[in-house]
Amino acid sequence: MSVRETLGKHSEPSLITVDGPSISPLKEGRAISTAAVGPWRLVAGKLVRQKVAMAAGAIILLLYLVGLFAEFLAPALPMTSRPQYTYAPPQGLSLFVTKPDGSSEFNFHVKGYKVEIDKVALRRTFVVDDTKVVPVGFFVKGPLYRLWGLIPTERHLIGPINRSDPMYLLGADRLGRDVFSRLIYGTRVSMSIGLVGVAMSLILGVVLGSISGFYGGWVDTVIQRIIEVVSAMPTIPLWLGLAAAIPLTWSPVNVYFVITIIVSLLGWTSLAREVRGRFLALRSEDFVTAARLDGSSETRLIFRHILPSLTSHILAVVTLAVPTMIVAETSLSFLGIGLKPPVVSWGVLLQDAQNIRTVATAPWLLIWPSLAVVIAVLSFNFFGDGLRDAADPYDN
Amino acid sequence: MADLPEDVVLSVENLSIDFKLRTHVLHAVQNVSFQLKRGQTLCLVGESGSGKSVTARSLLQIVDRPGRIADGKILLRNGGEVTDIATLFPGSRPMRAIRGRRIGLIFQEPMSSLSPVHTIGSQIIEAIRVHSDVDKSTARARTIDLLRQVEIPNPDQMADRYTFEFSGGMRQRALIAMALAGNPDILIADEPTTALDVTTQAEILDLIKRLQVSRGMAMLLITHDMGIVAEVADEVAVMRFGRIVERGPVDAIYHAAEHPYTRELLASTVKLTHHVEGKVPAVALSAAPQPILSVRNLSKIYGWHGKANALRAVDDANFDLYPGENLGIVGESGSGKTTLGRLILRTVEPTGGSITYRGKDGGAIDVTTLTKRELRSFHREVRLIFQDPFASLNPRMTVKEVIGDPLVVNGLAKGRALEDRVAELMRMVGLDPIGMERYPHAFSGGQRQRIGIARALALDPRIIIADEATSALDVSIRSQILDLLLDIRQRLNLSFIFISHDISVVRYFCDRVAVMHRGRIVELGEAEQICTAPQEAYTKSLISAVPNPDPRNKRMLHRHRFVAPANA
Amino acid sequence: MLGYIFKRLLYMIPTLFGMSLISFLIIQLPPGDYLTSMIATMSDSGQTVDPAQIERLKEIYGFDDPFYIQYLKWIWGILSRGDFGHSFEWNQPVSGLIWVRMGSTLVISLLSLLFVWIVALPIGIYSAVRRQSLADHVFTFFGFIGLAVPNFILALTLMYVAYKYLGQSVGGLNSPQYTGAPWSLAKIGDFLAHLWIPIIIIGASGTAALIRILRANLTDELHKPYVITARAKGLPEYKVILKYPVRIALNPFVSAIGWVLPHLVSGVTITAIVLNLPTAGPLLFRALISQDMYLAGSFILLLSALTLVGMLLSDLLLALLDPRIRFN
Amino acid sequence: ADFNEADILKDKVSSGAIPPLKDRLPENPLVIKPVESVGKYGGDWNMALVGGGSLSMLFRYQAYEPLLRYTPDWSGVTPNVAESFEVDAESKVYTVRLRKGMKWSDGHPYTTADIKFWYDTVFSDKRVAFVGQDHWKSGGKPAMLDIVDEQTFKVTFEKPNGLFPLQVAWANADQTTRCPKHYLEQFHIDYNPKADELARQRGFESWIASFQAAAGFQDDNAFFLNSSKKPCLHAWMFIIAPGENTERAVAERNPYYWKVDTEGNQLPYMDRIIYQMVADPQVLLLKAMQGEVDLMDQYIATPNNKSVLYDARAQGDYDFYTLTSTEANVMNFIFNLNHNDETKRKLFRNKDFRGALSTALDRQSLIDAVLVGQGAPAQPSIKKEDPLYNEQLATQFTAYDVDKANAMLDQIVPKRDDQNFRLDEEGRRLTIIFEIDQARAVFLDLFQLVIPMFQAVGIDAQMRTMDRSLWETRVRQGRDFDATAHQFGANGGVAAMLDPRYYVPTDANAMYAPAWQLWYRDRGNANAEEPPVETKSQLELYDKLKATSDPAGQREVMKQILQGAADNFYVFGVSLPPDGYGIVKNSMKNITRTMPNSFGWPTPAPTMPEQFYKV
Ligand SMILES: Nc1ncnc2c1ncn2[C@@H]1O[C@H](COP(=O)(O)OP(=O)(O)OP(=O)(O)O)[C@@H](O)[C@H]1O
Ligand SMILES: Nc1ncnc2c1ncn2[C@@H]1O[C@H](COP(=O)(O)OP(=O)(O)OP(=O)(O)O)[C@@H](O)[C@H]1O
Ligand SMILES: [Mg+2]
Ligand SMILES: [Mg+2]
Repeated sequence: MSVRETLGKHSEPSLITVDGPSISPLKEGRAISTAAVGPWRLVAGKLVRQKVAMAAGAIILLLYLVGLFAEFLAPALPMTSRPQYTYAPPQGLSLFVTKPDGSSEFNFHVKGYKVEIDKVALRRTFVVDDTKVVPVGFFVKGPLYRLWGLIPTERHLIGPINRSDPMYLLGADRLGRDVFSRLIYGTRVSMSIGLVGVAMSLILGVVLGSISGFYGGWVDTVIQRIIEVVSAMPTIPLWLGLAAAIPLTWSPVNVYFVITIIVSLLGWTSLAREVRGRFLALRSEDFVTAARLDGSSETRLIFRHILPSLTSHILAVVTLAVPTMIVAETSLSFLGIGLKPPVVSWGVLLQDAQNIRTVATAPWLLIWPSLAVVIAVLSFNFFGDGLRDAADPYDN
Repeated sequence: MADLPEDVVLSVENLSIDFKLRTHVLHAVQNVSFQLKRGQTLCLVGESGSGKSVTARSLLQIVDRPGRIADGKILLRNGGEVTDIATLFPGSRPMRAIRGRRIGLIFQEPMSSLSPVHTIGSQIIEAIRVHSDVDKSTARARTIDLLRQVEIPNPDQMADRYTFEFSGGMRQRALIAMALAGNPDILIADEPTTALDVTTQAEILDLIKRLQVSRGMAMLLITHDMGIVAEVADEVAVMRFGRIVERGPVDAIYHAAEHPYTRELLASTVKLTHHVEGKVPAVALSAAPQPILSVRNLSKIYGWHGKANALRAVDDANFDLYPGENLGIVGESGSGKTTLGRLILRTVEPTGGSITYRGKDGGAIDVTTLTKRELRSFHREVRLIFQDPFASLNPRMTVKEVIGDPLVVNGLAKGRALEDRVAELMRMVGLDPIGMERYPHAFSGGQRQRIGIARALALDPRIIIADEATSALDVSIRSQILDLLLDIRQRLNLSFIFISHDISVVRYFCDRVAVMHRGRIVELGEAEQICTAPQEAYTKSLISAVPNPDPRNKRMLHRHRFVAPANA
Repeated sequence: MLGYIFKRLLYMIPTLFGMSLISFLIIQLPPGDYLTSMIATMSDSGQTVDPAQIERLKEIYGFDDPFYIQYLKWIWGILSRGDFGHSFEWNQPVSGLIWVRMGSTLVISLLSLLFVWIVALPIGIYSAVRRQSLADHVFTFFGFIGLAVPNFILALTLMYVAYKYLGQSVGGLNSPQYTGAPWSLAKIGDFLAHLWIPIIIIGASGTAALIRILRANLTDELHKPYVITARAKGLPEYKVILKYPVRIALNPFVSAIGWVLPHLVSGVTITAIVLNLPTAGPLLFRALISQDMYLAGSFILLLSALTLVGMLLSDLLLALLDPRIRFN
Repeated sequence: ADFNEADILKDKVSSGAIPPLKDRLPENPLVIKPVESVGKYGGDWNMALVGGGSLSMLFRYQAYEPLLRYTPDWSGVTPNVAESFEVDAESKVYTVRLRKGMKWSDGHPYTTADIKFWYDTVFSDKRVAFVGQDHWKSGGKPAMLDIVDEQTFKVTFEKPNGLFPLQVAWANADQTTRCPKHYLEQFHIDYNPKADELARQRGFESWIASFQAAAGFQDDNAFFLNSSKKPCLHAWMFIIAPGENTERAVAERNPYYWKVDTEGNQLPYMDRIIYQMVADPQVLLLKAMQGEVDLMDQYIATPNNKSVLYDARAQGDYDFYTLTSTEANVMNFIFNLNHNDETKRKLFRNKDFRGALSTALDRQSLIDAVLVGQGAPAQPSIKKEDPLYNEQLATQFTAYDVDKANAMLDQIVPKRDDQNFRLDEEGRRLTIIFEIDQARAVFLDLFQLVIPMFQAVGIDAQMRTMDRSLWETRVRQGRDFDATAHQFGANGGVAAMLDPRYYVPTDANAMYAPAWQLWYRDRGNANAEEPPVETKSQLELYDKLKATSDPAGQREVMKQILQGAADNFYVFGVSLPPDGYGIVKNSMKNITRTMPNSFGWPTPAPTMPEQFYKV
């Protein structure tokens, strides 16, 4: 840029003539790119630069991969029960064993247990037995499974080299099943079915709420009455009725899928009302009028022009709904319609933990599944947050 | 720290402000220096987008997010001491003590700068009570007084109304009242009268002048109206591309401008005071002498506050608009101009009357009875430029989407073609297409206004209702835009309803002018005639208050006030 | 305004009727009736129930009547005599049962609501203003733990902690020695000592939700020009934020006010069961499970009425909060 | 003799609120021999009820006062309210004598007038009568009641009814001691012409409903709910009855209680029973661990909870007592032998099929995993120590042998599909859906392990859990279910004769044969189905048992029934139920440390709570 300076007689500062807005590259010496990009690219570009959000995204992806390869990743089958290891506490993985002479040697292993049965207290007592070393390996042969129901194989990512040795990295449950493996299998159901419900109530809530708030008048009146009825509707007998109506031949997963859909059919009302409230406030804004005058159809007005203003709220509501849906089974199971064994999901694992016995003596049954839910939810949240920030025009 | 000369209350030294954007750094303000003196007015004029508002905001440390004071000092006399505002933390107590109390700011965009959910009164009362320890009722009394001073009718009632019930000009005045509420020593007025009719504008400027004289208030006035500059400025600084290109006493600037840009500015001002030469009269333009739009007995009553309080925003309006004609609408702030425009488009439902529109095929349709679907095609042909550009731009859409939207929804362009068309439109209104990916809030007031114009032009309409479409533009760009519009009119046989307070613009641009007062069209006639030989008393007073862009001939002082007849 | 309220009140009448009909229908959706569930409980303890006796009971309870007759009888009783019917399970008039429980429900609901707002509002605002700060992340983390761990597990854990480390009588709102005793200082102390668990648990998910939603909505408003205007007046930051953007960000909460009470009555039922709280939720739950239909029906009717009033209230507040929302 | 009473009562006597003790006791009070020692007066017995649901529990603690009650070892019955109870040689006429001077808890005399009132209104008045009280019938006909004098009445059956005394003593069977005429007559139109008005005042439509609610004989809940005004013969009477307060119920000593200890002290020792109403068993568990409950074997005393309860003994200051099991098995696999589906019915009725499935079960590992090693593989049967023990019944098909099971099944359903599941006669995959009441946690655990075992022999076994009422409707009242699982049924002695559900299908608890049991009870019923000969002969044997009144004769017939059951092999099970446990505070005295666990022998009522005391 050329700056020509002339000294003027009455100008105290120098008389300056510039021939364009002054801009400079972001970094010294870098070329100025003036190519404008589309809005989506813009958002994506901003998203990519958010480290936390990207990490969260990576975790979400990872969780789905875990779900996809559950059979391979889990050292044991989720239903295999070993009575002698009921309530076995978690073992730690360690790399070295100390030999009797005091030197240590590399040996990837977990420690075995010494088990005692206490007849009076009716329990097994586990003591880590330092002398029992259970060597652990990668890509070991373990129980036979079919990957995706197709490929029969015995390879597991990790497992005890001698397949009859006990390896309970996260402990065992009350039937002596491996919590780690169950957690891995649980990812599959929890990260898929539950989220369908979130998506459905999201769509219903947004669409009906938007319409109600946008049009007002009798449309609003009708939708509001529907909301009132739906939200005051007693769900418990509905579930009980449904549980009776659904054919027994359906598998528990199918049943739960249907239930999820119905949960979402009932769960949209609060979002709808919130969306409506915002629409009532926003519909008279000038930019909406402007878009209308531009010839936007009402659908476009609603979804393209007004709804983006609710991005943050909707993202927040969705991330809040995710944990609720993942653990919904636990409360539904009170009524006998949540997911039930033999299906494995995080909610089912938590169901198993809802008693004092677990809280008092086997906290790992409670902690790990909860942690799984928390991690999933936090990831969704941080990813959603990143998305929000990326879509926020004020955020650079 | 350097001492300031005795009469200087604020000194800006080598101020630079950068915006770090996605692709580049924008130096919005570069090396700007000026001083504000007690009781004096510095007028900051300059091209739209040259950094005036950013400079003004930086004085209060409220520059928008990516903006950052990169360099320079802002020295404020603080009792015996001198504070460098640039070093203060934005939310800190000393900074807060300066805001409102020491430096009052009138924002450029009056329409969006007020809270939509609080009454005007409560917002002003609060401004009073932050800095002085008075009880609510005293503050309210003072608020009402302030509102009266800024010429808001029925101030005690209006104080309890909400922003959206105020017309553009009324909001601007409310904002002025708010800025004055803290009795600041320095008033920064960022285009404070753009939405005001000349009469009101004169009153407001008078009010400010009085305060300056009585309290020694210093003022930084940012404006595009060279007339106003001539009337009130002691000193003038001219900005362009983030720099002050010329600075000096008002007389010197007007009569011995150095910088080519300053000269261009003045030339444009003069040009606008004359009617366009060689402009073909509208009626002759059109082969068919049938009006394209006829408005009959149109009225709108706002009656939320009960029958007794019902307000006739538009009262029995009648006029015709012929193809290719530019009809100007002038009138007092709050007289119903915006409402009239909106009624024609049916974004506000009329209380009574009819609007007949003659479509391309020559068939007449009654706009008041159109269905939603029919309205949509009507809207394609009749476009509106909003008075409040900020509010009319979707904050979550990039400019490209905003301007492109009408093209997209009407299926006129997409992909590459869309982008090219948007770029072309932006260039047409003098915007750099580089800003295409920015969101509306990242533009200056004038730039936003041009975005609005570009959007209206995108569809090749038949009528454009332009509500204060050029108020935020500097004269040179303004004249360019007006010429552009005239050119388009010529080519496309377009008609304009041009709502404006700027009589010179109206005179330059319009064929006929309607004068509105309290919802009624009080006079309608040839532009030249209205501007030079008005018939009605109200019009006369209006014309008399037009400021003269010559500091040696301050006309505003000789204006006469119109007092409405008692029965109105 | 008054006209609007009146209109809404008028709407309520058919809506309530519709709701009562629908809920009465839904209550009867599950197979069987009160008798089935009664038999279920009895046979659970090893008793034998004679089918002939069941037939007889059916007749006595009027379960042989068609659905609409049962409904009409019930609704007529309410309309003509204010008689909500008889609870089979409790063997007493429904109205007596409902009102007793409503009191404690109200207390707990309001206290937890208060807790939620007191905790969540400042945190939500703080999180929005200081986005991505350490504290924001910490709040987020704990908030989501509160959400991700099912309420009753949280309840069990807290109760276990209270048992193990505080040696406190768990569950309920009073230690056994104070149940039925007149109010005294000691009893109040005991009451307060019991209150924290339910309030934290009922509040946990609500707090997290409120924080997140407030944070989301507030962030959107923080940059609006009117906020900058307020700032330019020289207002302290907290006032700027509290008066302007927070007010607009509250819109979703006001929209949701209609549910607060009904939700606290029925939404936290399982928590209340686990915590042994004498609130309406468990009673309703039992009534629904055991198909004690008049009790359940009346409860739901009451909740519906509360929902309707809540929604009207929320709509009025919405208009008050944001004058752009007007009613015609 | 000299009698003693509690101090609180002495105060009441001196204030004139109640008459002196000798006027309150019957001439011949029942003398109770304390289990350990004579106790001392005072103290509250802290108890809890879960859910407020099943008040039948109260028979266990304070309301077990039939004419005759079971002996503490459940070997027979002993007089209780009745001073004597005699039967004629044919088991047709029973002569009962009440205690002279015995009074209701409000001081009103308890006489044969009350019995007559019960007989006339509750038992035989068609307007209000409830069916039930089957022990008062023989051959479907009600017994005749003859009042001899104020204290004596006779019950005459048309056909021999040898089980009558045993049935009277059943937990909640006897209503004759729970029907105070002087209180209830006001609600009955025949006794009070204004009964209808009274009913309306109480919120009822007619006197019928009002009388029923007041008497409360339609179900146990109704009997106890809001019953604080109803006089009773129990050791404690409610001052705050369940339902009157939803948080707790309180019962106070009955000043007219008619039992004394060996030293003439009027019982009960303890002043009050206080029931906390707890909504969830987990909370009750915590409360018990905290020592807020004095005695508890219901709800919380599961094998799974034992370790936490064990650890908390010091903190809760309690210890355990043993409950000997009275149930036939921990879980019985019940196939629907009257299935509506022709093919399935045929298959399920095949004894070898059931035997094969039973052989496919690895019972020991089930016991290890779910029962913490407690128990021993067994079919639903009589326990070994009992004279009725039948080895075939107990042990057949319990040996785990997959190959044998497969071989047996290959005889019946040889064809298999591509996934190696067997096909039934129609070529459908052999899917058996077990419908389980989801509240039965042990079943759920067992089934998670059992299903793979069935799958290993080519049976596509599946489990569906459901809410209890749905289960009741589908299974107990339906005919479309494939199979289910249940427990209960008795494993010995008197109980086995009264509840032989797995040995002979006499009532609705015989879920394996819904149509046959109906035939037995009601031949005319459209849903009834005549059983095959071998089952019919079982039912005939049971009729014979009922007609027998001497215990030795009864035992003989019962043995035949059990042999028949072993041959029929209706159901199979997993394990003998391990002994249960209960917790009792260390301060509680006179507690029997080992007792049966049953509802019919309402644990621990026959061990006489009235003589419990606290130090
Ligand atoms: N939504 C509304 N509710 C109530 N009154 C309104 C509303 N909108 C406008 N008004 C009133 O109608 C009158 C005309 O307003 P309008 O906006 O048309 O004025 P205007 O001529 O455009 O003024 P300006 O030049 O200041 O923009 C004003 O007095 C205003 O207060
Ligand atoms: N938030 C932002 N992000 C990026 N660029 C910005 C932002 N705000 C302002 N700018 C740019 O800074 C420059 C100066 O803006 P400013 O508002 O000061 O102009 P102005 O002189 O007031 O113009 P006008 O007369 O049109 O109001 C403009 O080019 C504008 O596009
Ligand atoms: Mg500007
Ligand atoms: Mg206007």
